[in-house]
Amino acid sequence: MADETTVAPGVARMREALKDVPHEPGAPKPDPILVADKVVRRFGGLTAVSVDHVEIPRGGITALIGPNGAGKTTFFNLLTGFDKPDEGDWTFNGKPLAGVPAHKVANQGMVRTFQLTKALSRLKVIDNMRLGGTGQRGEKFWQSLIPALWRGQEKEITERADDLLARFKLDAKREDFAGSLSGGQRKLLEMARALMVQPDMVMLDEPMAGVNPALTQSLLGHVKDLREDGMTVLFVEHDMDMVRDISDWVIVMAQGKVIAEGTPDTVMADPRVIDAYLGAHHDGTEHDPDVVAALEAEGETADE
Amino acid sequence: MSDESSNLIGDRSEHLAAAEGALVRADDLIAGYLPGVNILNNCDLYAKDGELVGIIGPNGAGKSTLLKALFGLVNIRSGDVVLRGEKITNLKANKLVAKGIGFVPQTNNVFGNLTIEENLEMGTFLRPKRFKERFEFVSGLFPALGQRRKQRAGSLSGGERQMVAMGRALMMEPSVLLLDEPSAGLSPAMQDEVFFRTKQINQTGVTVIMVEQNARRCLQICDRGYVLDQGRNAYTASGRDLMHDPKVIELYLGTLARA
Amino acid sequence: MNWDIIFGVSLESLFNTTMIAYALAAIGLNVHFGYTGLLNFGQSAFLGVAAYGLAMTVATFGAPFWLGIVIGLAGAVVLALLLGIPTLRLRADYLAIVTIAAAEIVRLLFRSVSLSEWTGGSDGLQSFSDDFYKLNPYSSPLKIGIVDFDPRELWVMTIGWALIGISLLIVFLAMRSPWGRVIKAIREDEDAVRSLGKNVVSYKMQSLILGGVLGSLGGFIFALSRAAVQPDTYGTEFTFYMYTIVILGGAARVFGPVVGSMIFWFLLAFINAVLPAAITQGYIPTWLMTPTQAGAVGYILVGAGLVLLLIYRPQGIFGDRKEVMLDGR
Amino acid sequence: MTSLGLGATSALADGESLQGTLVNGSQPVAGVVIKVSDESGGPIGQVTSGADGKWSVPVKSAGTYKVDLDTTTLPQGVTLTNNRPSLTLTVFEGAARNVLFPLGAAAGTGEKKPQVAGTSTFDRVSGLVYTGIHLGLIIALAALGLSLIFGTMGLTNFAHGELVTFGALGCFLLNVTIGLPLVVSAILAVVLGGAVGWFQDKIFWGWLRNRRTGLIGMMIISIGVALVFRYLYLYLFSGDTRQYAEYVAQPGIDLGPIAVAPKNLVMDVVAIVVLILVSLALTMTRLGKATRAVSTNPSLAAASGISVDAIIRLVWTIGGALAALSGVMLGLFQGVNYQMGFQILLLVFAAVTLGGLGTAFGALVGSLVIGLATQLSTLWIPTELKNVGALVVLIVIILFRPQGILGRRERIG
Amino acid sequence: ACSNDSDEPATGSSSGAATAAGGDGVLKIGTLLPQTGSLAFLGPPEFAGVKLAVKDINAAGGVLGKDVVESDTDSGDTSTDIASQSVNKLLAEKADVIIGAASSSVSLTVIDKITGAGVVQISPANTSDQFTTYNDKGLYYRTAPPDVLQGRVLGDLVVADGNATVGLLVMQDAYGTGLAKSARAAIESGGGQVVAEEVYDPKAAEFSSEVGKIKAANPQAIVMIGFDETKKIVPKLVEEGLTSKAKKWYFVDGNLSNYGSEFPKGTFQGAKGTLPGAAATDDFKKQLLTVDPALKDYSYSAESYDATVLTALAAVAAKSDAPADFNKQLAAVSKGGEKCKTFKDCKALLDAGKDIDYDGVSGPIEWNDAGDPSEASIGIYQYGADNKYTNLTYQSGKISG
Ligand SMILES: Nc1ncnc2c1ncn2[C@@H]1O[C@H](COP(=O)(O)OP(=O)(O)OP(=O)(O)O)[C@@H](O)[C@H]1O
Ligand SMILES: Nc1ncnc2c1ncn2[C@@H]1O[C@H](COP(=O)(O)OP(=O)(O)OP(=O)(O)O)[C@@H](O)[C@H]1O
Ligand SMILES: [Mg+2]
Ligand SMILES: [Mg+2]
Repeated sequence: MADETTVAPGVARMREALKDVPHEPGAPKPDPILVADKVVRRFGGLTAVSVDHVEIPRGGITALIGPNGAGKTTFFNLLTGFDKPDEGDWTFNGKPLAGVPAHKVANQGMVRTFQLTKALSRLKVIDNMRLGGTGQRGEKFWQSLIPALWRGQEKEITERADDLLARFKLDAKREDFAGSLSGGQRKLLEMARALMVQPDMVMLDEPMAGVNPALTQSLLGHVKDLREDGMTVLFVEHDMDMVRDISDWVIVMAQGKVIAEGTPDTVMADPRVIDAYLGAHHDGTEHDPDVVAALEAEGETADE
Repeated sequence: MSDESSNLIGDRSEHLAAAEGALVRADDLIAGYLPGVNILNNCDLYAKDGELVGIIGPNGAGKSTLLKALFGLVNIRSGDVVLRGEKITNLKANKLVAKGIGFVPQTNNVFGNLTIEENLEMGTFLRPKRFKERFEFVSGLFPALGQRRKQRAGSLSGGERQMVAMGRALMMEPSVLLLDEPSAGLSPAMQDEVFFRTKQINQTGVTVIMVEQNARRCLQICDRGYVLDQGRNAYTASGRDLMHDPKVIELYLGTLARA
Repeated sequence: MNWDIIFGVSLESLFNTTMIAYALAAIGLNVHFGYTGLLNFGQSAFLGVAAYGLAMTVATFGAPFWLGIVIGLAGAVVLALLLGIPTLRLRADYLAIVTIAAAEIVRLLFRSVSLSEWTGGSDGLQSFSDDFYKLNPYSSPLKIGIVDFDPRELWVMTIGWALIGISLLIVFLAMRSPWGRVIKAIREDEDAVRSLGKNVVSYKMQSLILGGVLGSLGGFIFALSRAAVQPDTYGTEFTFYMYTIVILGGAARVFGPVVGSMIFWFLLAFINAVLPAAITQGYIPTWLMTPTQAGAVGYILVGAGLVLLLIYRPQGIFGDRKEVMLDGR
Repeated sequence: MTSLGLGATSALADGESLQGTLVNGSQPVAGVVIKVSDESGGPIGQVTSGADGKWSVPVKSAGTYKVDLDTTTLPQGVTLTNNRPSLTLTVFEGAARNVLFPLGAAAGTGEKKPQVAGTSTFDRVSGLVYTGIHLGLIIALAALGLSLIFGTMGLTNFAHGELVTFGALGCFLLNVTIGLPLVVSAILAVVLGGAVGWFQDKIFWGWLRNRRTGLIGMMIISIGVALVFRYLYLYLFSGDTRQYAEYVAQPGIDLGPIAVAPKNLVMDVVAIVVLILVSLALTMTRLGKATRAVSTNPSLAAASGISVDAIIRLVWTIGGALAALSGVMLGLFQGVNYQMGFQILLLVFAAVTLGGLGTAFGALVGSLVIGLATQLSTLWIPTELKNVGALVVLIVIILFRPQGILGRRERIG
Repeated sequence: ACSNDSDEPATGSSSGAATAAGGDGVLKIGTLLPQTGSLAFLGPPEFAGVKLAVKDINAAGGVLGKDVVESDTDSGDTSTDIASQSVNKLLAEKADVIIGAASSSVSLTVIDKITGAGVVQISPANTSDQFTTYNDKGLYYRTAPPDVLQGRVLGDLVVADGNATVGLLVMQDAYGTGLAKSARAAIESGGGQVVAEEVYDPKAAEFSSEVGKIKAANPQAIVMIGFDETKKIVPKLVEEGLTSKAKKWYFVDGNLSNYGSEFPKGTFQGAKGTLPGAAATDDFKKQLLTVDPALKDYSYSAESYDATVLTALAAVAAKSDAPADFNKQLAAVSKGGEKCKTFKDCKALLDAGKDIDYDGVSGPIEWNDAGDPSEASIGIYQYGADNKYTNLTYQSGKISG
């Protein structure tokens, strides 16, 4: 848990903003950046997503948690235009987004990453990064033919990319093809690339699954910095330590529905959440008694 | 192993001595994907019969590559992999399955075009008679799989895929199980389940070698851990020792959970 | 054997109009396939539409030559749009077949009797190139050693090489720019590019048009050098050869198509010159091969050569082996 | 060499004339008056048809003449069936020109008409539907193999047409050159086709896979392989179309609206049985599932104990055998030629794509759609464009179902 | 010309060949005939015709005291670009005449290139009427008569047989549609009626719907204008009951062939066909077999033979192997003078300073200003129960008009 004495301004701001928000599904927030209403997606007989109402607070870090198959990724897909809902509306920054194609969603400032990473294999890592830059003049065909028009901008973008790469411990891989990255490195690239877009809101789908804990920790610092810069973060994660550490607000989904909302502590104490998601040994730091017992037994035999 | 302190594998002779008579062992592996670039550099590893070995390390250290090399999916340029005293270096994967090795890859670990049931059926490809019994066991473990047996794996959620991948390996009843980040993407409850079951399976006599980023949980249950960095194994020691080694904590485990 | 002639013919085919036409077509295809990853198997249709646009404008409707060129280019753009709308949403392999189908439709329409009033049916059209040759500044043939070009050919070659130069410059500039980066990223994973806010369909369409227009230049050269258009020339085999050329040179390499085309035609000309000579000279016994069979054997050798090249140099002349190895499944 | 005569140029010797024979059915019609005049209407001559129905009017020189038949002189109950009693035509230098006045029984005279009018639309549509299905089945045999190979190793095999040709040529060789009965040759050819498939993978494709040759590379290689094979066939077999020794040009038997040669019916039955068996085997059996497993994820398949190479080789064997069967049937249907497989390849590809790449039943469905589309489209468009009909159908369907009829969309994210 | 005597014809030095095409003392015959592609089956007899002619010419002492040299190339078909490659090669080899191509469409793609280089082109098989008016600088000739005459004879034959209704199955290319056009005109003006004209793509996978349409129109006669693919159509006709007994079948030069035992006895019985030129006699066929024992078919072999012989005679008459020179003699040796039928005889006459009129194996061949035979005879043939054809009669006529 964050140290009480050195509360960052962003954290304090969010605490203040979410102070009076009731801890219940669909609770209205003072200044939501994203509001979704009655979003439903069915696959055959299965209703993967059926969200009545949900609001994402602006400028904060919101975690979206829930058991496997709860519909989190599908919900992301719907919000970002990669999939079409059977019904439902949502607005981002006050603008309706339903039916808007994926690239326009991204251009409006809402960028997502993929749970199963999408590295652009035969592009260098640095080019993967540069691709994230928005409003590039050189991306227009006719202007691309005259390098003088885009050189300056390119340099700027490259600097920013190198900065992020260093933070994500990918600087050594700068000139390698992205296809040669390890599983975890791809996750990192995926996230760094999304940040290149400099969106209002970034949606991360299990960004830290498969990332080394030590690195996770330093990256969390970076995410927190994003909050300080006023960016909104919505992320899906199964690592409860991380959720607890950085999120201002937690939304819990199960079987397509939002079943609980609240601050990390309240949500994780919610019996429904424990039941549907966390399981009996919900506290990630605690040892599974069975396992510990087994371990102990094993250790003793080994010691003999 | 003595539980003195983490010993550098640089002391290779000691490690080799300990590896004597191990069920699986890899000696001095050099392997890589692209010509001229070695990912594994003189990597040593062993697992004794019935042992649960964990491998942790930073991203890109070569953990997956090491497992793939053991399983014949990466070309080994020098060094040997030995199973029960028999050299299995660069043997084709399907041959190794017949020898009782099971492998769950980190990515691409389901058959997207096949239903869940068919995915699991592939786990018992070599012993179709066992399918019924094993299927019951696995769907007991992951009820979600049993309920959705006719769904195509390609349409599953990330976590559900992970269950299918793990389930397929469990169908195989291998004597050596290689797991590459089996808990990634699973909900906490499921993660518990996976670690618990892995231990349980191990206790039935199956040798398990698992790569995990959920390092703490992994080290909790394993008999012995390796820390891999830049294609070399930097440390090996009992799981508990590694978990408490300040250097390992700083470099690989992070302090997050104890904040 | 008369090696002067054999090598003369082979050397000429390094620079002649056929090679130029294929090189231009392949430069366009390289934009589609090499850079954007569009498995366009209908490139021949772009050449056909351009050639017929020119030929029909001049020969059928009696309009001036320059208008024919404009209409040919416009035809290529329209074809790109028509082809793009149904196909650009498709997965690569589906796209391949659908573009073959589209190109076949175009060819079959050109050769159909019902439209022969305008297209000349399977005879195609002739006498549309007089205005072009009127501009010919050359009056005497060029002879350098064993290589020999007549003035007509020289004129087409001059224009052709100029077009190659311009095309390469465009491709070179475009592909090392951020535009090219987006194009190459689309080749790798469309969804990822989409998630970063790029309009993938629009980029693909731009690529289709660019490659189509570059290819259509090859169509002009092809038609003008022969002073004739024939529907069947613009069939699938034409496209197959273009692919061969692209891969031979190295996909997604600027100079790949030109060098690929040179090698391809050099080999073809060489084989076709050597074989019959060897038979007439008795180096190849007739029980093995009669002169009538030389054509077939020529193709067998071309096929075998293609296979061997791809096996032993899958990245082509300029390609990067590492890149190709990442491509495995 | 000197004996080449321009021998019996009898017509030349006769000089320019206009002539004809009047018959009703097979009966000559005598006593009919025919007038010949020149272009400007000046009379040249007038004759009456003789007892054998013949008439002839010599003209002095080449030129255009008008010939009139005096319908009033026709016997009772006989009319001019085409209603063209007056013809204008050119006589050329040194040759007689024949003129035809088709005669027939007058309507309403109660005599039976010599011939019924053409077949009804229903008959025609039935005929097209049948041939569509027949063609579809032949395509399906080739398509199933192609789809399987695509499915398991991801190869877009442009040399598949040559496997089809192989079946036809193999059968021809066994049947005509060696003299085995056709049925035996056919079976042997199919076996050989399977062997060629197996062998191709064993010595070539399998080796390429181990070398980690990329899929696009292999696709282009298959173009080269197709060239080699096709022209090898030309080299060995020469360019003309040939027929098997048996069941050639078998007359059709009447099946209501359509006439079908028994051999085609037999082929249809064989094709349907084979197709259903193979497709079922693919979906139901363990091996079939393994095939699909290899197709989605070869390295995971290997990690499940499946021998990927063996599976792919099996698929090549089946694919080769099916393609050979398709070739045997195509050859039996209409003859054997070194390009036959290549000519049908586009339709096969269209079928596979339409059905959904890599799906067994999809290949079947797609083939039938393509077969029917080529045939039925000729109801509206000229037959020379029938492939256009099929290809347009392909494009339109793909427009609405980008993954093919039975294909499935991938999930994103 | 400027080369010295020690030059060996086979190796000819490049310096010696520096002058414009030809004129090096050796008559070089280039062939551009199909070895591959959809007309590949036409290649062997054509090549054999040229070869036999070269053999006969050289046996008779050659031209200008030297042996005539032959160089073979592949014309492919229009779907490959092999023809223009081949022409490049022939031009580089300084061929004085190019015999080819078989397909009118292929000829059209290379005619500018050949005539532009000042080389004579003689096609043994082009029948499209386009060439009559084509601007060929007076260098293009053909020994096959244009379609008009054959179409006319064919149409007349159909009418003479009393067929009031006719169905046409026409291959879709210059040859097919051109011939169909003139046949149709003859049929319709003669009182017959074309009730169905199905133009098909010769590369189609099968021909059921074409036959279906003919069947639907129920004609009395079926005229098949095409090439090798006819063999694919015939079985379908039989299957549909449109046999040679039920309908009258007519064939043309492209598909009139001795089908023999390939088809069941009687399949073709009674069917008729037209073939330009005097038929290759047995003697000629026998001689062809000496140069190509594998020969099965003889289409256009006589025309190829004549094209070669005429070139040689023109060169003898012009006393030069330069195309520009012997081109002036080509028409002259084909008509108006003392008739002779073999190279040997004709050469003897020429050497004696006489004007000659070569009448070839394929017919009288009197070239007009357009380079077309102005006169030709068309043979009419009928199939017997053995599926082989025998001659009924010949029709001769002037082409024009
Ligand atoms: N294309 C599809 N067809 C059928 N079912 C689908 C499809 N896509 C998703 N589903 C189902 O919808 C449910 C929601 O999937 P989703 O991927 O959103 O889950 P998730 O919450 O992201 O889970 P995880 O934490 O495991 O990633 C799952 O049960 C999945 O099987
Ligand atoms: N297919 C490949 N081609 C080339 N290089 C590769 C390939 N796969 C991995 N590498 C490289 O090998 C190194 C080790 O990769 P590996 O996947 O073994 O890492 P890892 O330890 O499993 O990491 P993670 O925890 O992120 O999964 C990385 O630097 C990566 O860039
Ligand atoms: Mg998910
Ligand atoms: Mg890994």
